[in-house]
Amino acid sequence: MPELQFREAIRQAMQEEMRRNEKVFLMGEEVAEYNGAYKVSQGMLDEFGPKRIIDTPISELGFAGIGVGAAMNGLVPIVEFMTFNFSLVGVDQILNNAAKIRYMSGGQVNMPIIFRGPNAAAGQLGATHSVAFESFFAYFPGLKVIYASEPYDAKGLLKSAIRDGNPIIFCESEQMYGMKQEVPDEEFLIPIGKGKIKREGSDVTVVAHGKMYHLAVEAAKALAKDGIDCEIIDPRTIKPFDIDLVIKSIKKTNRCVIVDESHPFGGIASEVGFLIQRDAFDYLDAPVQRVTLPDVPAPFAKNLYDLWYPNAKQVVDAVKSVMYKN
Amino acid sequence: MPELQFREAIRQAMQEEMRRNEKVFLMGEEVAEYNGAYKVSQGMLDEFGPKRIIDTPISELGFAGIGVGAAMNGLVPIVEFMTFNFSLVGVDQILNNAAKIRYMSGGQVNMPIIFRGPNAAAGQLGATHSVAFESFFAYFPGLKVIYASEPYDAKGLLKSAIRDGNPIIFCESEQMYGMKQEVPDEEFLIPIGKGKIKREGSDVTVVAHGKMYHLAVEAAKALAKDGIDCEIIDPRTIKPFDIDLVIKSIKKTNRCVIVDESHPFGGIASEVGFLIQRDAFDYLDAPVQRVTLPDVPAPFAKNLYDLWYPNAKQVVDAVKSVMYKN
Amino acid sequence: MSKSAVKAFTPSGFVYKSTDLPEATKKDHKKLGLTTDNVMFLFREMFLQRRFEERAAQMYQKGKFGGFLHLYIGQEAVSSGVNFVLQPDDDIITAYRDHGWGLVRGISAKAGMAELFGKATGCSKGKGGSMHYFNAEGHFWGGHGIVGAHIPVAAGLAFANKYEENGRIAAGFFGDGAVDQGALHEAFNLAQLWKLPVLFVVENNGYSMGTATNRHTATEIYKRALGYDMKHAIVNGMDLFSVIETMQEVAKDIRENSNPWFLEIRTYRYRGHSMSDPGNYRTKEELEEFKNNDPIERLKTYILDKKLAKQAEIDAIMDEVEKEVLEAVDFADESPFPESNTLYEHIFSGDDLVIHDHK
Amino acid sequence: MSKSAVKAFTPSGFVYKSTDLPEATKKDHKKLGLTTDNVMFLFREMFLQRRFEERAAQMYQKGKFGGFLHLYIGQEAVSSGVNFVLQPDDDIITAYRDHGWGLVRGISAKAGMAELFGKATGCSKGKGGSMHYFNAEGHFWGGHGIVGAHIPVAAGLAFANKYEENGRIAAGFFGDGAVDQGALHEAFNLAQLWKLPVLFVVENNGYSMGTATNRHTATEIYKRALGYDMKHAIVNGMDLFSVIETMQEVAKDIRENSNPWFLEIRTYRYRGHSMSDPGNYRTKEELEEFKNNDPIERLKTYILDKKLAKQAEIDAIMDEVEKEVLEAVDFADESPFPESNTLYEHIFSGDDLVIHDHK
Ligand SMILES: Cc1ncc(C[n+]2csc(CCOP(=O)(O)OP(=O)(O)O)c2C)c(N)n1
Ligand SMILES: Cc1ncc(C[n+]2csc(CCOP(=O)(O)OP(=O)(O)O)c2C)c(N)n1
Ligand SMILES: [Mg+2]
Ligand SMILES: [Mg+2]
Repeated sequence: MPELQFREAIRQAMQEEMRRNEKVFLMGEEVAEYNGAYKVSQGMLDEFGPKRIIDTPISELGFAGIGVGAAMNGLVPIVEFMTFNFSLVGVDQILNNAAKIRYMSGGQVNMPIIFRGPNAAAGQLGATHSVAFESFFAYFPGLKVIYASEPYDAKGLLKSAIRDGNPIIFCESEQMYGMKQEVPDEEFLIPIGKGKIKREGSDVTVVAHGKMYHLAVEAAKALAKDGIDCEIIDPRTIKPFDIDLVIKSIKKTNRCVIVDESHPFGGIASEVGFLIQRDAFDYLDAPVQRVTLPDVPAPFAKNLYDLWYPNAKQVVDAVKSVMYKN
Repeated sequence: MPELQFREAIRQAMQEEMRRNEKVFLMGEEVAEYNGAYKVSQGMLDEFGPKRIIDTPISELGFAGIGVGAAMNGLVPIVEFMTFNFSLVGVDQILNNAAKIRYMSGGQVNMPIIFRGPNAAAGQLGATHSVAFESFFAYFPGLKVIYASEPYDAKGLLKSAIRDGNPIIFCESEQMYGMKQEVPDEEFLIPIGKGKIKREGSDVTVVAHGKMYHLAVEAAKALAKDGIDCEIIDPRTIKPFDIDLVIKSIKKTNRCVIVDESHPFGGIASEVGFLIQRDAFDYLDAPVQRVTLPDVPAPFAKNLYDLWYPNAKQVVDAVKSVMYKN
Repeated sequence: MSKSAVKAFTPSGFVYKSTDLPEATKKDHKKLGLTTDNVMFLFREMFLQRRFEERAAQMYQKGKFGGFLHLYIGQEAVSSGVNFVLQPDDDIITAYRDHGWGLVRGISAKAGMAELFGKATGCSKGKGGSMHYFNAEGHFWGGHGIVGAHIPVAAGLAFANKYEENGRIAAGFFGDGAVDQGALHEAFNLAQLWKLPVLFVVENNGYSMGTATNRHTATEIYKRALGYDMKHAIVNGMDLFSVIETMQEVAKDIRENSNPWFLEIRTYRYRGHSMSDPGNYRTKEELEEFKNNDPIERLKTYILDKKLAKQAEIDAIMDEVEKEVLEAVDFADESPFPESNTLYEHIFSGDDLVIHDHK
Repeated sequence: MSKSAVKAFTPSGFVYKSTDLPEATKKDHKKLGLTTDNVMFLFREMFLQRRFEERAAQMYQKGKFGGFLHLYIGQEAVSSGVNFVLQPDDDIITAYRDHGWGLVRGISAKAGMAELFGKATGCSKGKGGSMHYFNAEGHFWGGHGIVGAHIPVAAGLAFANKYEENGRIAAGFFGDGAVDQGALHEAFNLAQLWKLPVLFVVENNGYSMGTATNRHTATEIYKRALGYDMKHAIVNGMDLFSVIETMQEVAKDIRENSNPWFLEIRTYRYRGHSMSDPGNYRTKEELEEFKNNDPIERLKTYILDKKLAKQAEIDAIMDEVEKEVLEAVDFADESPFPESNTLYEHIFSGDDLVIHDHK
């Protein structure tokens, strides 16, 4: 099986779907002639031409809105944000238009549109360039939210997303674009809304998505040395969230840590933690713990950034605390 | 003590602070000559003149940004959104500028600015006009978020907010503007970040803010007839959230229901519920339950709207469920 | 600061002439290529919009339904004139003042009234209400409540048409208040840069809620087009033939050359912004002046002057419309509310019920 | 759709002349009211910006610091020319390409370099980095990373000055890419409507990242002003005296009349958008053409031609600047990182540590 970088997996998903369906097109800043700010769309202008791979001005509100109108009128736009931080200037189009028009029209209007791009912190880029947006979008009914942690999942989920026919937020990570994994040549899809147990374990359930999944893996390795056996669940889709899978796991392990690169207030960890205590109360041997960013904007200085960003040690400590081993 | 409507309490807070500090001004759509879309600013143009009570175009991004610049340069803007739903077209100014500039400047720049206006559903106004935004804003470090349920609190908190010197989201409710309460003539302030036990009780802690506080009161009355004694906590401030007060109460009652007119995913209820299970795990006799909107956009039809919006019956049921009485 | 700097910000004071009408066209209906039937049809259509809304307002006051109700009364020549020139499969999108647009775009008085009442038989199944009329089959894309936010969506409809090379054009309508939104600027730049076959129309009715046009927007609105070298014109929106005349030229040009246009159509709303607005911000004289230019009355006079029909025929049409509207009211009143389970429908396409934490 | 409708959207192809320079002014420094000292000061200031960034780029490549680094090299006549004319208490705000602006506005080379290194001694205490230089005391309000979002903030700074009647004006600088943001439109309308004493300046350096100006924005940028009847001008930004000449007129007018201006200053960035950009989207010839117009070289030649100073004096200045920059590098390198607890500081003013769920 060929090894693909994360960016290549995303690119392949778009290419395959664009070959399959003429109505799919990609637009965003620097996606065409520059081949993508992070080279995700490299070569796509050559293959599909300027009608389907479209450089936009820095007009997130404008081109998100054009995407919405194009989707209503029968196309399947993939709208790339250079990062989701920049979606804020156009976010009304997503939250009020893409998410709600189908409902308000009584189901007459379809809204097959993907908004994708890098999400969350990516090093010392400062406070305005480092926000994790998955819970922000998940709050709003009418959107599906995906944040894959590995190339294989990313490819299968993005293909499903493009075929889903609904507004989808597809989060990537600048820092994961170079990460490699074997991805089969044959076509495959991964269903939206299904999490995956990526490491079986008996002592504690660790729920971690996106970049945090890799922290969880690192922590699980360290913990294994101490004889603590983690089960790692990667939800892959944030919304709809596969809570059943998590609850089932907790019924086995009776303990849970959620790792979430969001700020704490109302992040994924708080939602999932809430559901767990409500739906698995009698199975929990310890409170659900979370590892998140602090409630602090991203600092620039390297030392402060490292302090700010979640690390495997914090996951290890949280696991130990739910095991009452510290 | 004079009885004041909610809108009058807010107006008085602004008037008193504007008399006290020349740098405070109010701007927003229809706040001046029209006397406010909901008559909150009635008479203020007459008292303070067009330099300090300023009608704006429908340019939420523009005037929120002007507010930010004015605050940086020494003024204290009160920026009214006709409702917080409309803040979405200008929300980048709040989330990236108001909330972060002080931090990014290493504390050089102050940001004394209030964003206020009606929040959450207000009847059959449809999907784009009915969103509760308090958890949305609370997610972002750098903002304080207030949502009072009664005129007295609203007045005291808004006065504190105007003096606080930081960016503040102050949520009101179109449907509560006419609600009356006795409010003292003498000046008073209510500290930001302090919740209040508004009904003492021994059986279950009900946490409810904004309009939901009134549902909680209604439910508590009904429950009292069944011999169930609710303690009602109105957090008043959403962020910083007075979790200590809630935890203390739960250590007494051992049960908790959170009533929240947000959508469920990552709303106030999930955050507070998460913290409770984590910090009062050993005191909980039942899982924390929540009453929220469903994860559905606001429908227009009256019958659907009534089905959609939280009601006291749901609170009663949730309380009974944590009491294992149903 | 020198003395010339005024001490306040938004221009203030009471009386404004909110907007000036350009001259109406001198051409008669034949010069414009309209048959007598066309004229009679348009009269009926405009009058239907008028009576529909007058009855809707009554029903609202009777408490038959809730929510907002924004009446289009006074502006009917815009919807009828524009729609007459456009092809039925051209795409139209507008703001929340959308009843007239819905009616000219294939929503029946019954389905329209039922939507106001929030009934299952409404044009948006009771989900949208007054602000969110939709008729996707009729290429009518709403009914939108966030001021200005549908302007880029209009460009997106046009984008799809250009992408599909299907020869259709898209037209987006918005109020003078929406002109001040960033969305307009981004849509204008993109439309001009990408040569989208889109018509942007501001229905400048003199007021954004209680704020007169010159209190909320700098200079003349049509001038916004200059910033992008966009083709543009000003139109007398109280005169049906003037709307039609300009639209004929504009629609042809857009279809042939795939480039955007910006029209400032000047008009007037007779009623308050919504039902709760007493309209104290304007003078009776101004209102009277515009009512003297009423598009329906003008057309009626024209029909009689030109002897296209007799008074009796006109009366018959009006009676018929009256009946249609009253039937619509009964229909709406008697229609069922949406089933409870529809609360959870229409969020996503597809079979699964994908609702978070739904039991 | 007719054949004349092109099949693609954004104009594509490889080579663009990204922007054309207007003629430079013919006036000499005396006509502009500058002394020899002024000229020498400005030469030094421009050269400091240049050398500061050249060294910064070296340090970045050496791995001395991370994050983004956007160099202003080539555009120094804009910052120096504008700042020279403005009063020290006039307010300035710019985008993320902000080093030059910080240096002309009182941030020392040391504090600037230390900020790049993320050190406690940096001009934003290491919290902001390259994109977020601040010097509030020097009326320099940043350094902003969201494209276009600081344009309304510039209007807000001006709003405060008008409100306070303090005679100060505010100036906001942004790239050609930012012109396409809705924020510009809303700020322009409000500034014109409210007669704010604000100067909006686009530093049109020909590219928004890899996209040539005419591939991202319709028509000529200065024309945006026409949409609001705003005063405007085009300026040769490679020529210091041209910037000064226009700024003298403009600053005076804004101060006297409290009205906004929009300047399109045409300039060029020699380096890539950021350190990771190889700049393949432009030709070597274009780059050379602009480098032949280098503002610092031009001024040096002018100084020598007019005999305002000898080569040796110029060399001395350059050596001094070089030393200043190298000292700044050492200073930055040796400065301590911010204390760990400062992670939690500077979020809110006031005594309490108001951080959610912080133990
Ligand atoms: C972004 C946004 N801000 C504010 C509002 C509230 N609002 C609804 S309509 C309106 C006035 C709009 O006036 P105009 O665009 O002239 O349209 P008209 O009502 O005259 O048809 C306002 C302020 C809104 N719906 N959306
Ligand atoms: C709203 C937003 N969208 C996208 C970006 C990413 N981005 C940063 S700089 C830039 C190009 C800006 O070009 P221009 O305004 O011409 O300024 P220049 O870099 O030439 O100084 C882009 C796309 C951003 N920071 N903010
Ligand atoms: Mg209007
Ligand atoms: Mg540029």
